[in-house]
Formats: sequence, structure tokens, C-alpha cells
Amino acid sequence: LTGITSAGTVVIKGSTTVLPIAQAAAEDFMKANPGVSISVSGGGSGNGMKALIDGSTDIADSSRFIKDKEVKMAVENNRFPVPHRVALDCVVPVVHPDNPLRNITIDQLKGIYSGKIRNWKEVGGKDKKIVVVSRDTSSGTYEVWESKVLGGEKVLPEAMLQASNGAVAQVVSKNPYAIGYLGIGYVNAELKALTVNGVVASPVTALTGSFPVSRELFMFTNGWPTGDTLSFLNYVVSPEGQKLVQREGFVPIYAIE
Amino acid sequence: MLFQLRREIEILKNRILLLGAEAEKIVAIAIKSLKTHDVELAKSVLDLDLKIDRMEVDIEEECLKILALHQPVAIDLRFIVAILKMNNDLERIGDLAVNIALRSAKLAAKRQIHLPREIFEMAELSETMLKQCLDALINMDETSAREVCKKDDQVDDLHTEMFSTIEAHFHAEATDMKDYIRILEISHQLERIADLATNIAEDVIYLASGHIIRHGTGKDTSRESGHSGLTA
Amino acid sequence: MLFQLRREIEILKNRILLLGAEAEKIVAIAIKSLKTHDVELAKSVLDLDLKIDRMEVDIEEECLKILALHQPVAIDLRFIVAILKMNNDLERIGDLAVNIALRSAKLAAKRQIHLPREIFEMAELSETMLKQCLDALINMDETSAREVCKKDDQVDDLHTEMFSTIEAHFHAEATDMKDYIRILEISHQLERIADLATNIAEDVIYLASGHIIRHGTGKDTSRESGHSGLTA
Amino acid sequence: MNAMDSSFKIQAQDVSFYYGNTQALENISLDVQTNHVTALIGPSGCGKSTFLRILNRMNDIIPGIRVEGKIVLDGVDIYDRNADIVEIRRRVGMVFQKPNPFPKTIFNNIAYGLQINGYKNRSDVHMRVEQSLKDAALWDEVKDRLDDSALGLSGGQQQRLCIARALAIEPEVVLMDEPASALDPIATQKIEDLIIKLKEKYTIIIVTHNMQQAARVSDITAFFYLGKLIEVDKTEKIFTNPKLKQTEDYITGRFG
Amino acid sequence: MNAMDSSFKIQAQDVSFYYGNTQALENISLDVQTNHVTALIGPSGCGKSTFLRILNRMNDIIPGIRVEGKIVLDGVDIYDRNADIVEIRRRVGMVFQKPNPFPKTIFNNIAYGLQINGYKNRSDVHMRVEQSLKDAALWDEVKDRLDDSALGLSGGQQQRLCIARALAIEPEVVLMDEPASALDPIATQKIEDLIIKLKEKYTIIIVTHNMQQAARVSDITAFFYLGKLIEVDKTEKIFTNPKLKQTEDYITGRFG
Amino acid sequence: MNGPVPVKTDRAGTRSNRALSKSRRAEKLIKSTLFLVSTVSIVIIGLIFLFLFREGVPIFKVESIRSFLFGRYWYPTYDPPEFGILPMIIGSLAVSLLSSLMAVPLGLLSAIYISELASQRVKEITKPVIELLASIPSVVIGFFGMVVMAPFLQSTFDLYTGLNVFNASIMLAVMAVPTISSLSEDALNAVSRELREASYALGANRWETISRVVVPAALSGICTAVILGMSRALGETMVVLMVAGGAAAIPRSIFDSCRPLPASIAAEMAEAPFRSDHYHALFATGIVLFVMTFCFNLLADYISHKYRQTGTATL
Amino acid sequence: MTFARRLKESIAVNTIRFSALFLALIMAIIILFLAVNGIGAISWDFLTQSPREAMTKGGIFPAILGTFYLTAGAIIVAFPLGVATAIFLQEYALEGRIVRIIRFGVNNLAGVPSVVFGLFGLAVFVVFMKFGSSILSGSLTLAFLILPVLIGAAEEALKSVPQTYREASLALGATKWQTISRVVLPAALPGMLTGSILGIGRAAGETAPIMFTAAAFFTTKLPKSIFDEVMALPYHIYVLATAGTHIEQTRPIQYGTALVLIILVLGLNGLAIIIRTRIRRRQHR
Ligand SMILES: Nc1ncnc2c1ncn2[C@@H]1O[C@H](COP(=O)(O)OP(=O)(O)OP(=O)(O)O)[C@@H](O)[C@H]1O
Ligand SMILES: Nc1ncnc2c1ncn2[C@@H]1O[C@H](COP(=O)(O)OP(=O)(O)OP(=O)(O)O)[C@@H](O)[C@H]1O
Ligand SMILES: [Mg+2]
Ligand SMILES: [Mg+2]
Ligand SMILES: O=P([O-])([O-])[O-]
Repeated sequence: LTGITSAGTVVIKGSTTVLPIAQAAAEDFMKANPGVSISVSGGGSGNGMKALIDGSTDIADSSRFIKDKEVKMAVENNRFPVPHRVALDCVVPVVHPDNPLRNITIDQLKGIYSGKIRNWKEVGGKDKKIVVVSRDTSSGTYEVWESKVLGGEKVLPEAMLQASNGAVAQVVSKNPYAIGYLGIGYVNAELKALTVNGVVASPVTALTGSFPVSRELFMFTNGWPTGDTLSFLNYVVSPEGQKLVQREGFVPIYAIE
Repeated sequence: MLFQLRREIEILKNRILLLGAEAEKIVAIAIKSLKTHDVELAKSVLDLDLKIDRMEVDIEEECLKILALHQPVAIDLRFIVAILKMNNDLERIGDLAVNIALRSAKLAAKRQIHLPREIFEMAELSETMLKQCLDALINMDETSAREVCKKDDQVDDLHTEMFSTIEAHFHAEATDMKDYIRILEISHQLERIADLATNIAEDVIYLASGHIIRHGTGKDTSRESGHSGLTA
Repeated sequence: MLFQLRREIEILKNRILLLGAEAEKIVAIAIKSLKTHDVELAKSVLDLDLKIDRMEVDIEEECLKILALHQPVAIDLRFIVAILKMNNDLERIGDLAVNIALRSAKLAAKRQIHLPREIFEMAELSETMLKQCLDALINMDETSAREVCKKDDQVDDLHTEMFSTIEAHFHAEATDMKDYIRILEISHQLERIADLATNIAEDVIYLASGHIIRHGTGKDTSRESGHSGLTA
Repeated sequence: MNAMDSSFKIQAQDVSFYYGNTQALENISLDVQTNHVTALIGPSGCGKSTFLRILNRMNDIIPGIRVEGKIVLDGVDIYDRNADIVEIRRRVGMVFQKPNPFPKTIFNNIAYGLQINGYKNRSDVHMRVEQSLKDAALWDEVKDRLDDSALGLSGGQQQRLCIARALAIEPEVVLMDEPASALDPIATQKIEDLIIKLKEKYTIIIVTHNMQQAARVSDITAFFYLGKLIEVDKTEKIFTNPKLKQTEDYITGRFG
Repeated sequence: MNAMDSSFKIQAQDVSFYYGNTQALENISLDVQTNHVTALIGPSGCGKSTFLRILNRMNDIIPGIRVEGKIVLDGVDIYDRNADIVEIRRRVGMVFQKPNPFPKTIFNNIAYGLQINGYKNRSDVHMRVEQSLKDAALWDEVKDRLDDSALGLSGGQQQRLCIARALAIEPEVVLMDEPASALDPIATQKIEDLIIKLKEKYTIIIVTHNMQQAARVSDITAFFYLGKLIEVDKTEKIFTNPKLKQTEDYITGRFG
Repeated sequence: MNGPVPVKTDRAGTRSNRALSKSRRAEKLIKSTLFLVSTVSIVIIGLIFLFLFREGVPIFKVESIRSFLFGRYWYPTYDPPEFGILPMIIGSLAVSLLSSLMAVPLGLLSAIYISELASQRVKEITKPVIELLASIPSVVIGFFGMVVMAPFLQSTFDLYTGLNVFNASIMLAVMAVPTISSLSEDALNAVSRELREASYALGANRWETISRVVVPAALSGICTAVILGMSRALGETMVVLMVAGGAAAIPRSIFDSCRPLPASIAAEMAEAPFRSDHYHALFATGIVLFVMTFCFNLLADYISHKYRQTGTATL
Repeated sequence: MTFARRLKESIAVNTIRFSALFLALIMAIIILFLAVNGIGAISWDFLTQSPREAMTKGGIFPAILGTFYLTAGAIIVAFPLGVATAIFLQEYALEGRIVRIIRFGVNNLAGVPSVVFGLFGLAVFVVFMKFGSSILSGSLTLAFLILPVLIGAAEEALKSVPQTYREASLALGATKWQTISRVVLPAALPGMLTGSILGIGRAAGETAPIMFTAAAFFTTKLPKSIFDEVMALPYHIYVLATAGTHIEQTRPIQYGTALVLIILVLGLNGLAIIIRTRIRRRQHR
């Protein structure tokens, strides 16, 4: 009863971080291949994986690598997830443009997110309470943040947990006292991206790994892809696809001119 | 349209007219028997009177039934009540006719007796009155009913005259006093028949106009066309 | 409890009893005037009769009013209709009493005239009957009403006797024939008063039992205690 | 039990009725004469409507009811196990307290019952609609607007339409539960006149709490009290001279 | 216009009434006698209720109405600009067609009007509640359950409660719009008897479409037709011998 | 029936017995079909229970019911995870209570206005408009709260965040007012005109009539309206998801952000790995939410039945 | 009237007036704000095109269509269920335990929060029945969400058919089903339609239930089967407002979509209200 296999249809689900890439790629791919219909939904990395496992999606976007538990479950369900790295991402701390702060250290971030630092003046800002914005604890983005920044500490309960990168961008861009973090693709003019330990988040620092909070973005398939799914994935990793990745603000997996 | 009440009233009217007809008839027979000295004829009134009695009872029950079942008001109520009274009067007329007939039967044996002219005049007058009051009833004709009332005075006068007439005869002829008493009594019955006819006429007037004129108490206010009374 | 109708009926009952009392009174006066040859007394009945006439008209209007406004049924309706008839009868009794009084006034001039014993017997009887029928009405007493009816036969017998008595006297004394006729007429009026009292008694019987016994038509089926008729 | 008698259309034989555990009727025996108007009177709650609705098994739609005794329609017990309720209801029509025409056209209000009862032929239906409207003394008033909604008629017209609707399927008995109580005096008169006319063709049983109405329209009056049939007799007898004191007290208002 | 007369409680002087553009009453002049029961009769829609509700300005609630002419209560025009509507309504009480007790206890149904009108003292209120229940012939039936909901009373009792409620605030006039039309005959009788008793203390105006009721309870009857006052006279006169043929036709049912 | 055996020829049975039993069978069949269909609701409720429990109960193997309900920390993805939903429960209650405080008086008063004071024309317009407002999709309200209200509040009151209990309550109130107003108006409207007239006829003025007759008579309907309004606020998802701020901590002031139960479910369900403890915990959160609204609905039902008073007298 | 009474009345009455006005003001602000901001985005292309250029351009046609499919599916499932249930409850069921249970079910179904429906749909249709995230799953979830609305409306409609209609029909010798199908249902149908329009409006506006069961973030191709995912207006607003990398650029689209959704839902409700007033007016005649 799974409808995903009908010819000419590709279903993509998962990470909200990867969503813009998938959406943009799907749009262009479909323009080039009018016979193919691609549907893209978000929901988060976990959800994408779940869909892959129960067979309700062809491609699961993920902003993290698959977990052991998920692999186990997949295998139990006779599915064999295959990762395809499609882009790199920096998870960038952002503040409101009005915030005078420019740089922040990993330790400061850890202090802020674990609730030990509560005032901007402690990190060199105004004497204002810090409004901490975070992703939901189950998101891939958060996982990266947790492992790279928090280092095992728990995020403070008062943190405003947002369901998507976009939401984080929204909140921070509207709130002069807020700090948040999000995929580099979501940084825009209404946000100020902070340098971390003096390193600017950029494709270069991401590729080189010098930006402390960077990660790889994946699309998972069940077994080696075939047909339209394969063509689509090929398109994503092709130079044209990677241009889209760049256009959406992410970091291509290889340098393109 | 209160269909049923209308119908019942129609039926009742017919019945009272029938009764009226019987009353006319019995009076006519009684008077004829007096004129013709016909004993058999005179005796025949008894049966007729029985019939009238039965009719009277039926009509009364009918009236009661209508009152109970249809609870008439205003004109309809006045009609029923008037019928109740006429009914009584007509039955009385029957009784009076019997009285006349019985006496005329007794008188019949003595053909030689002179029956005064007045008695026939009275008979004629009261017959006319009876007829006329019944016609008035049929047509709800107040004028003709009032004429009946006027005629009653003539009858009364004739009856008063009778005493002298009879006395005169009595002394002249010295027949059996009983017979003269009978004649007087007959005159008296005729006078009473005229009275009853007048009663009926009065009832017709009451019916048609809503005024009781009996005992000369007629409070005569007639219908108006504007609305009445209590307001400015 | 139909409060208002109850009250109206109570009032009506009182009025008819008052009228009955007046009727008793007028009869008593007429007879007394006959006995005592009291012309003044005899003439006083005229006023009383007028009063009775007025009362009769009022009661009839009252009945009509009750019929129109309260639309009684069953016992209440029978009561009103009976009152209507009694009312008529009582008024007639007043008229008859006037007749008696007028005649006794004429007779009063001639004290020598022998008034037959029977006439007083009749007078007494009819007075009793009148009293008794009114009592029966007050108490709704069927038995006593039936007694009244029985007494009527006695009065009738007495009246019949009168003829012979009078004739005997007449031949014996050869007084003015008119006087004898007057006496006979008085007897006749008394007989009629008795008749009317009987009518009233019959109405009481009708009221109490619901049966019309007049004209001997009484269909005598009496009340049952179970429920009736059409069902199994 | 008395023998079947063809002058009786319906015979209730020792009928008792229960709503759940409360008894609403107690041993009612009443024979209804063919082509007569029988009126049921009595104080509120005495069981008039209940009895009426037993006669076409309309009470069946109420849960938890129980009927004892027999209701015999033309010699056949309508509460028999094999009785066809639908057919009984066709034969014993009903008119209700409040005029309740269907929200259809005047024509279809009447045609409905005909179609349900298997009249297929259009001209047949037309004929019967006309006839029943004539029977109900409504034809002249509505003949030009048969396709208008029945709800546009006045209360009195609606009630006559309901009567016509009941008549269309040629019932033998027509039950009426206070058919004029929602109408003004003038419309009431029309209905009463109609009832009197209808008895030539139908057997009519009418419930009314207006005693004057019972007096005016019925031939036979049955007085119910507290679920019992107290007295039944010719209407004129009941209203001039009832046998039982209880009846007399009720109709003269000496009650309660 | 006639002079003020103290035997007249209310005088309607040349009153016309409009609902928006439709005229409902036309030049009504009617004087209501103190301590009498005046009945308004007439066919449905003739304006009886409208007239009644003019008398305590209850029609004011309806938008778009217009009154012409004068309604004089004890010599003062109630439609005067300075008239205090609330005070007028206190003086001219009203009882409605359907019993409409408040969903409160029996006691509070009556106490409400008292409290509103400034009775503060508890024992005063108690006394007046008892008195008005007695006046409405209800005291004996409810004295042990004053704290029960008024909705638990029977229809007739509810209507008497509504009367008691109106009486409690000592009105001078009581208007009643078909007060018994929703009741069964026995309850109706009780209300009618009550009305007759009440006229000793109050001036009563009652609308009824039951002519027999008007006949039974009223002293004066006014016959309305098509928004006009056709005839007004002593009730017995109207019902035995009305002046106008129109009236006679209506009360004898020769109408329409 | 105690009736004896039927009498010979059955006139009542003019239709043939076969036709008769056929039509009876058809009637029976229709009835049973309808019955089966009508059990769908109960089946669904059953399924909801079943699946919520099926998916939710496993969490209680990991976390005790007590610590689930009263735990103050919600760290579903840590190791070891913490599944305490007390902050969410309190967040939910806070926003629904605060929104009720705003919505109830406003809804009630406007209902009174429409039913008692407004002219016929105004009434004819406002009543449907209010009903229309009740149907504005919650996502639109949430959108408005997030995009317009939050910055407005933040700048006007100089707050640390505009996404907070207060904002969410306002938006929920905006959702609940039409419900409360419309249902209360129905209840007020059901109070018969006779009752009002009775009060006026006793010399009461408008306010006395409203406060002492009309509102008390409609009270049960109004209570039901209020409870249903609150229940709607409690179960509303999109508004709180978009406007409440999302902090899984017990709010200390109305200007703190919070994370009501539905928001938590909606936000995390997508991310929670299938059949993980987190997934189960979210279903268990669903159970809690379900039970809470369930209680509200039972209460509303109880009130509307128990205190049902019709405005007019029953004869 | 004493002065105190007058004063009290005027204070109270004015407070009530003021609150009503205040409410009207708030509502007007919200609606006007959305309308003013959204009207600019709406054009023919907006309604008939797919989103383009990472949703920053183009229209919302797939979302409109998806909402249409979802609500149509929901009503197709829910209407017969609702009507049948209402008929059973109103016409056939005798009061008793079964009815109490069913009614209990209906009442509580009405109170289930929409997000719980989402969970239910996810657990039952998407996962257990393996329909996946699809029109089917979403429609079914929405169908059960609006089922109580439909049952309620249908019951009201049936209740408003006077009992005497039924009795009149039965008294004419109609069977129960004839009575229901030919007298009761036609009289109740307009009311039922109103109910279903209200249901449609509700279904079209819900987000939470379809979030896990049907809604796609992006697809330009129109669905080919009921097992396809679709875009939907409410969800589209949600994701545009909270996800994506170009939130500020899509703002006009967000307003436009919100306005379209409001117009759709309010339009449907307005239709229902108009029909209802028509019916009431007709019934009052
Ligand atoms: N559906 C019912 N369930 C229970 N009891 C009922 C039902 N219908 C009527 N009753 C009771 O049965 C008795 C008889 O009622 P019924 O309706 O037959 O009275 P009625 O004589 O028609 O009264 P009314 O004049 O008020 O119409 C009453 O006591 C009533 O309360
Ligand atoms: N609120 C209203 N708006 C417009 N017209 C009205 C209103 N109320 C009554 N009318 C009209 O005014 C006229 C008189 O109505 P009213 O209610 O006074 O009649 P009624 O004599 O009391 O009739 P009924 O006996 O049916 O109660 C009728 O034609 C009626 O249609
Ligand atoms: Mg009944
Ligand atoms: Mg009126
Ligand atoms: O949505 P995520 O990429 O954070 O899993």
C-alpha cells in the first residue's frame, strides 16, 4: 500500500535544514524533467529517517548522520539506509543586528546555552537579559549544537525551543536580546552572524573545518537508489545542484567556481 | 358558519311552525264544532290535543338540547327562549281549544240555543290573530306582530260585551243557566286564545328587536348604527 | 368551581323564591278578601300584581343573561329552564289572584251571598299546594313535589262539584246570576292556581330527576350507579 | 366481551395501557359506531390522547409502552402479532392538534400518501387529490395554487389540508386529537362544520378539551377521568342529563 | 374628548397605533372603569393584544412603533415625554398568555418585583409574598414549598403564580393577555374565578379569544375588528342583545 | 399482548404475507446498517484511546507516571533522557486560564449586547459576523500573533520577548471569544421573550432585567459556552505553537514564554525517531492533553444537562 | 425610578456597549490587517501557479488544490457517516445504554484537540494502516475531526423537523424508512447541508491534524492518487512563516495565503449562514 513507488514520483522528507536544498533542487529538476513529480516535506531529520524505515519516503533528508538505533530498526524492517552527502553546513550563532556583539567563544556559547551566562554584559554586551533561542532538542541542528557547543551540558529549560531554523531566524531577527543558532543558509540581512572564536562562518571555513560548528548534510536512500531517485540525487551532487546549494546559502561539498 | 346550530335552529323553526299550524287547526275545529253543533268533530280535538302535547314536549327538549349543545348567544339565544315560550303558549291554546270543543259538544244537544254574534266575531278575530302571529314569526315581521297586539283589545272588548249580551239573553230565554255559563266560558277561552296569540306576537317583537314589551314594560331603545355607550 | 355561575344561580334561586313568596301572598290576600268581603284589600292586589310582573320580567332577563353569559349545561341548564317556566307560572298565579280579587270585590257588595264551602276548601288546598311546591323547590324534594301533583286531583274534583253546588244554590236563591258566574269563575281561577302549582311541582321533579312528567309522558328511567349504555 | 357488531367500527375491549410502569388507561371498553362522531372529553392527563393513539397504534413509536386487551377494527384485533401496522394506519387516519402540513406543495402534501400507498398513475393521483380537497372543503380556496408551498396557507386552511391529506388515502376511521385547539374561533368553526359533514362517509373520533366543541360536533360523547372511561352516551344526553354525578360535575364545572 | 372622570381608571382617547407603516389600531376611544373587568374580544389579528400592550407601554420594546392619541391613567397621559415608563409598568401590571414564571424559586419569583421596587426589609418582603399568593388563591397549594423551583408547578399554578407576582407590587391595573388560553378547563376555571375576585381590588383588562370566557368573567366587553373598536357595552348586553349587527354576527358565529 | 388467537380472515393483512415480511426485513436491514454506522464515533474514540495508549504507554516503562506528570525537566534526547511535562501542563493551564480571563467577560458582555441591547439591524449583522470569526483558521491567528503581535508587544512593553504567555493568551482569547460569545448569545436568545416582558411588566429596567432574569435563566448555557471556550483554548495547537515561545520551563510571569502541551507535540512529533522513548513520551503527552480536554467536555456536558433550564415554563 | 437605579443601569449598559465595541475593534483590526497586507499578493497568477524559486515567487495553486482534495475527501467520508449516525440517534434509537454510549462518543470526539487527531491519524492511518502521509490519511483524519460537527448539525436538523411530520406520515400508512427518506430527510436536508458546509470550513482551516498525515512542504505536480502527499493552505502558511531560508522575502506570499484561506473559510461559513437564515425565514413563514 505504499504509494511512493509509483513511476515518476519521488518523495523527499526530513530535516528542515536540508529542506531548502531539496526544495530548490526538486524545483529545478522537475523543470528539466517534466515527467517527474517530486514532493518535499520537512518534519525533521528523525522524521525523515522514520519515513525511510517505514518506506513512506524515497529520500530522507538528514542534518546528522544516522543513529545506531535507527540503523538497527531499519535493518529489522529490511531496509538499508544509504547516506549521500549533499552539502556542508555551518551552524552559526546569530543575534539581532542591533546587538553590538560581533564575536563569541565556544565557552561563552556553552555558558549561555547551559544557563550559566544570563546577561549580555557578561559577554561584553549591554546590561540586558539574554533571550536564548534554540532548536527543539530532537532536531539534527540541535544535536550538532549539543555535541559541538554544549559538550554534554543540558540546554537551559527557559530556552525558547523553535521547531525549525526559519522559526529561529524569525525570533532572533525580531528580538534585540536574543541569541540563536541556525544553518548558514538561513542567515540573512535581518540577522547578525557572530564569529565563533574569531572564525567567520563561510563555505571556506566550513570546507576546511576551521569553523567549530560545522556538519555534513545527507540524503538517505533505501539501498542504492535507482530510477528518478537516482537521477535526482545525481542532479543534487552535480555542479548545477551544488550551485543551488550555494545559492540557498549552504556550502557545496566540493569547491565550484 | 356554525353550520350545525343554523341547521338545528332551522329545524326548530319548522317544528314550531308545525305546532302553530296544529294549534290553528285545533282552534278552527273547535270553533267549527261550535258553529255546526258537530259532536264528533268536537270530540276529535282530543286526539289532536294529545298530538300537540307531544309536539310541545319534543320542542321543549329540542330547545334544551340546543341550549346545552350549542350554547347560543344574542339573537340565537333570544330565538330559543322565545320558542320555549311560544311553545308553551301554543300548547295552552290547544288546551283552550279542547275546552271550547268540550263545551260546544255539550251545547250541541241544544240546538235551539242562541249563540251570540260576538262569540263568532271573537272566534274569527282570535283565529286571525293566531294566524297572523305565526306569519309574523315566519317573517320576523315586527309590524304585523304589533297589529296582533292591537287586535287583542278588540277581543277583550267583545268579551266584556258578552256578559251583558248573555245576561240579556238569559233573562229573555231562561234556558238552562249552565248553557249560558258554557257560552261565557267559551268566550273566556277565546279571549285567552287571543291573549296567547298576543304573547306570541310579543315574543316575535322581542325576537326581532330584542325588547320585552309584555306588561307594558317595553323599554324602547332601538338599534343604533354608531358604536355605543360607555365611551365619549 | 365556576364561582360566578354558582353565585348567579344562587341569586336566581333567591329571586324565584321571593317571587314565590309574593305569589303566595297575593293568593292569600285574594282569598282573604273573598272571605272578609274587604274591597280595599281586594284592590290592593293590583299593586302587588304589578310588582310580581316586574319581578317576572327581571327574572326572565336574569335567566337569559345566565344562559348567554355562563352557558350552563346539564343540571344547571335544567335549573335555568325550570326557573324560566316557574317564573311564568308564578306570574300567571298573580294574574289569577287578581281575577279572584276583582270578583270578590264585586261580590263584597252582596254580603248575603252564600259562598259554597268547597270554594274555601279549594282555596285552602291551592294555597297549600303553592306553599308546598315552593318548599319542594327550596329543598329539591321530589317526594313532596309528587304530593302536590296528587293534591291537584282533589282540587279538580272540588271544581267539578262546584257546578252542581252552584246550580243548586242558584235555583234555591235566584240571586243575581252574575254573582254565581263570578263564584264559578273564582273556582275556576283556584283550579288554575292549583294547576300552576302542579306545573311548578312537575318542574321540580324534572329538575331533581331530569324527567319530564307533564302530560303524563314521564319516561321514568332513574339514575344508575355504573356507567352506561353503549358499551358492553 | 360483547359480540362483534357490524354497526361498530372499532371496539375497545377491556383495554389497559402502560407507559413503562405507569398505567395510563384502565380497562377501557368502548364501541365506536360507524359513521358517527365520537368525542372523548375529560380533564388534562386523563388519557384521551393515549386512547386515541392506541387506535392506530401510533403509540407504538413510544418506547416502553404496553397494551392489554383488544382493539377490534372490523372484527380483527389490530394488536394481533400478524397485524400489519402500516395497513392499519392507512385504514385509521389521523389529524393532529397543530396543523402539520409537510413542507411540500399543497398538491404533494396529498399526493405523498397516495404514492406511498401505491398510486402510480398520475391522473389517478390528480383525481384523488382534487376529490379529497373537495371533501375537506378546501378545493375552492386552493385550486389555483396547488403548486404553492403548503406552509403559506393560514392555520385553518393548513388544518383542512391535513384533513384532506388524511382523507386522500380513503381511511375508514379518522382520529382527530384536538384538531382545532390551535386555531382561532372562525377557523375552528370551519373545522367543526367539516367534521359534521365528514361523518357521512367516515367514522370519526375526536379528542377535545373544549366541552362546547364536543357538544357541538359529536353524536356520542365519552367522558374519561384518571385513565378510566366514566360514562359514554349520546352527546345530548351527556350534556342535558348525564347519568353519573361525576360526569355532571365535570361538564358543569363543579370539578376539582 | 370627554372630561376626566374619576370612575375611569384608564381612558384611551382617539388612539391610533402603527407598526412601522402598517396601522394596527385606528382611533380607539375606550374608557376603562375602576374595579371592573373589561374584556377585549375580536377575531385574530384585530389588535386586541396591541391595544392591551399600549396601556403599559409594553409595545415600546418593539422597534419602529408609533402611538397617536392619548392614554390617560388617573388623569395623566402615560405617553407624555416626561412619563416614567418603569413607574407606569409598576402601576399597570401584566399577565401573559403563556405562564412565564422566572426560573427561580416560587418565593423569589414574587420577591423579585418587590426587591426591584425597593422593598429591602426581609420580613416586609415575606409578608407581601404571602399576601399576594393568598390574593392569587395559591398560598395553600404552595406554602410548604416556597423554595422549590417555580417550574415544577402545574400550568394553572404557574399562571396563578404569575398573577401573584403581578399583584405583589400593588399595581392599580392588571392587564391579562389571554391568560388562560394555554390551560386546561379546570385550571381555566380557577383563573376565571380568581379574576372575578380580584376586581374588588384592581381594575382588570383581559384579552381573550374565547367569547364564553369574556361572557363569564367580564363586566364590560369591547369588540374589536380590523383595528377598530366596534362596540363596547355591558357584557350582558353584548351577549344577549348587542346594538350592532357586526357584533351580533361575530358572537353568534355568523362571521367570515 | 394477551389477545387470543387472531380471528379467521385477516382484513388487516390485505398485503400478502410475503410482501409484508419482505418490507419488514428491509426495515430491519436499514436499521442495523444505521446502527453499525453510528457506532463509528465510539469506535474512533476507542481507537484514539487505544492508539494513544498503545503508543504512549511504553514511556512509562522508562519514566514513572509521577515523574512524567510532575517532572520539571523535559530533555527527551539526552542520555539519560528526562521526560517531565509539568512545565507544559502549567504552560497549557496558564495560557488557557489567562485567555479565559480575557475572553469570558468580553465574550459574555458582547453576547449580552447582541442579544439584549443591539437593535434588530445591528443584531442581524453582528451575530453572523461573530460566528464567522469563530471559524478563522487558527494558523492565521497564530500567524498574526507571531508576525504582528509579538513585535508590537515587545516594543510597546519593552519585553525580552513578545512570544510569551500573554501574547498566546490574547491570541487564544481572540479564538475563544467568538465561541463563547456565539454560544452565550444562543443561550441568552433561548430565554423567552415572555420572561423579559414579565420582568419589564414588573417595573424593572433593562439592567435589572438582564442581570437578574435573563442571565440567570441562561446561566447553564453560558457556563457550557465558557467551558467549551476554555476547552478550545486548552486544545488549540497552532496558536501556541507559533506564539507561546516554546520554552519548556515553568513560566514565572505572563511575559515569560512557555510551551503548552499541544505545541510540544506538534513541534517535536516530527523529529522524534519512530517508536523511540521520545515518540512514546509525546503520545503520552497526547494522553494527558486528551484527558484534560475530556474532563472539560464532561464538565460542560454535565452542566448543560444538570442545570438545563428552559426560559419558558413547561406546562 | 430612583436616581441610583438609573445610574446603575446607565453604567452597566454603557459598559456592555463598550465591550462589544472593543471586541468589534479587535476583530476588525485583525481582519483588516491581514486583508490590507494580503490583498497585494493576490493575483490571478497567485491563485493558479505553483511556487517558484524556492517559494519566493509564484503562486499557491497546489496548496489550494490540496486543501480542496483534503476537505472534499473529508466531507465525502464524514457526511454519510454523520447523517447516518444522526438518523440512527434521532429516529431509530430508543433511549438506552447504547444511545448513551454513542452520544458519549460523539460528544467527546467533538472535544478532542486537533493535535491529538493528528497523533491519531499518524498512528492509525499513516503508520498502522500504512497509508503513509497522503490525501487518504489526511482526509480520514479530518473526516473524524469534523464528524461530530456534522452529526451535531444533522441531529439539530432532524430535531427541528417537527415530530408531527413523522406522525403524520406514519398515520398515512408510510413505513418508517419511507417516512424518514421522503418526509424527514428532505425537510432536514438544508440544515444538514449547512452543517456540512461548516464542517468543510473547519476542515479547510485545520493545520495540526494534517501536519503529520498529509501535508507536503513542496510539490508542484498535482496529486495523481489518494496516496499522494499534497500541499495545503494552512500548512503552507505555517511553513512559510516558520521554515525556509527566505522568510522575509515570502512575507507577502504568507499574507496572501492567509487571506485566501480566510476568504475561503469565511466564504464557506457565510454561505452556511445565508442558507441557514433562508431556511429559518422559510420555516417562520
Ligand atoms: N410518552 C409518555 N410517557 C409517559 N407518560 C405519558 C406519556 N404520554 C402521556 N403520558 C401520561 O399519560 C397520562 C395520559 O396522557 P394523555 O396525553 O393521554 O392525556 P390527555 O387526556 O390527552 O391530556 P391532554 O388533555 O392534556 O392532552 C398522563 O398522566 C400523562 O402524563
Ligand atoms: N411586532 C409586530 N410587527 C408588525 N405587525 C404586528 C406586530 N405585532 C402584531 N402585528 C400586527 O398587528 C395586528 C394586530 O395584532 P395583535 O397581536 O394586536 O392582534 P390580536 O387581536 O391580539 O390577535 P390574536 O387574537 O391572534 O392574538 C395584526 O395584523 C398583526 O399582524
Ligand atoms: Mg391530549
Ligand atoms: Mg393577541
Ligand atoms: O530539522 P533538522 O535539520 O534540524 O533536523
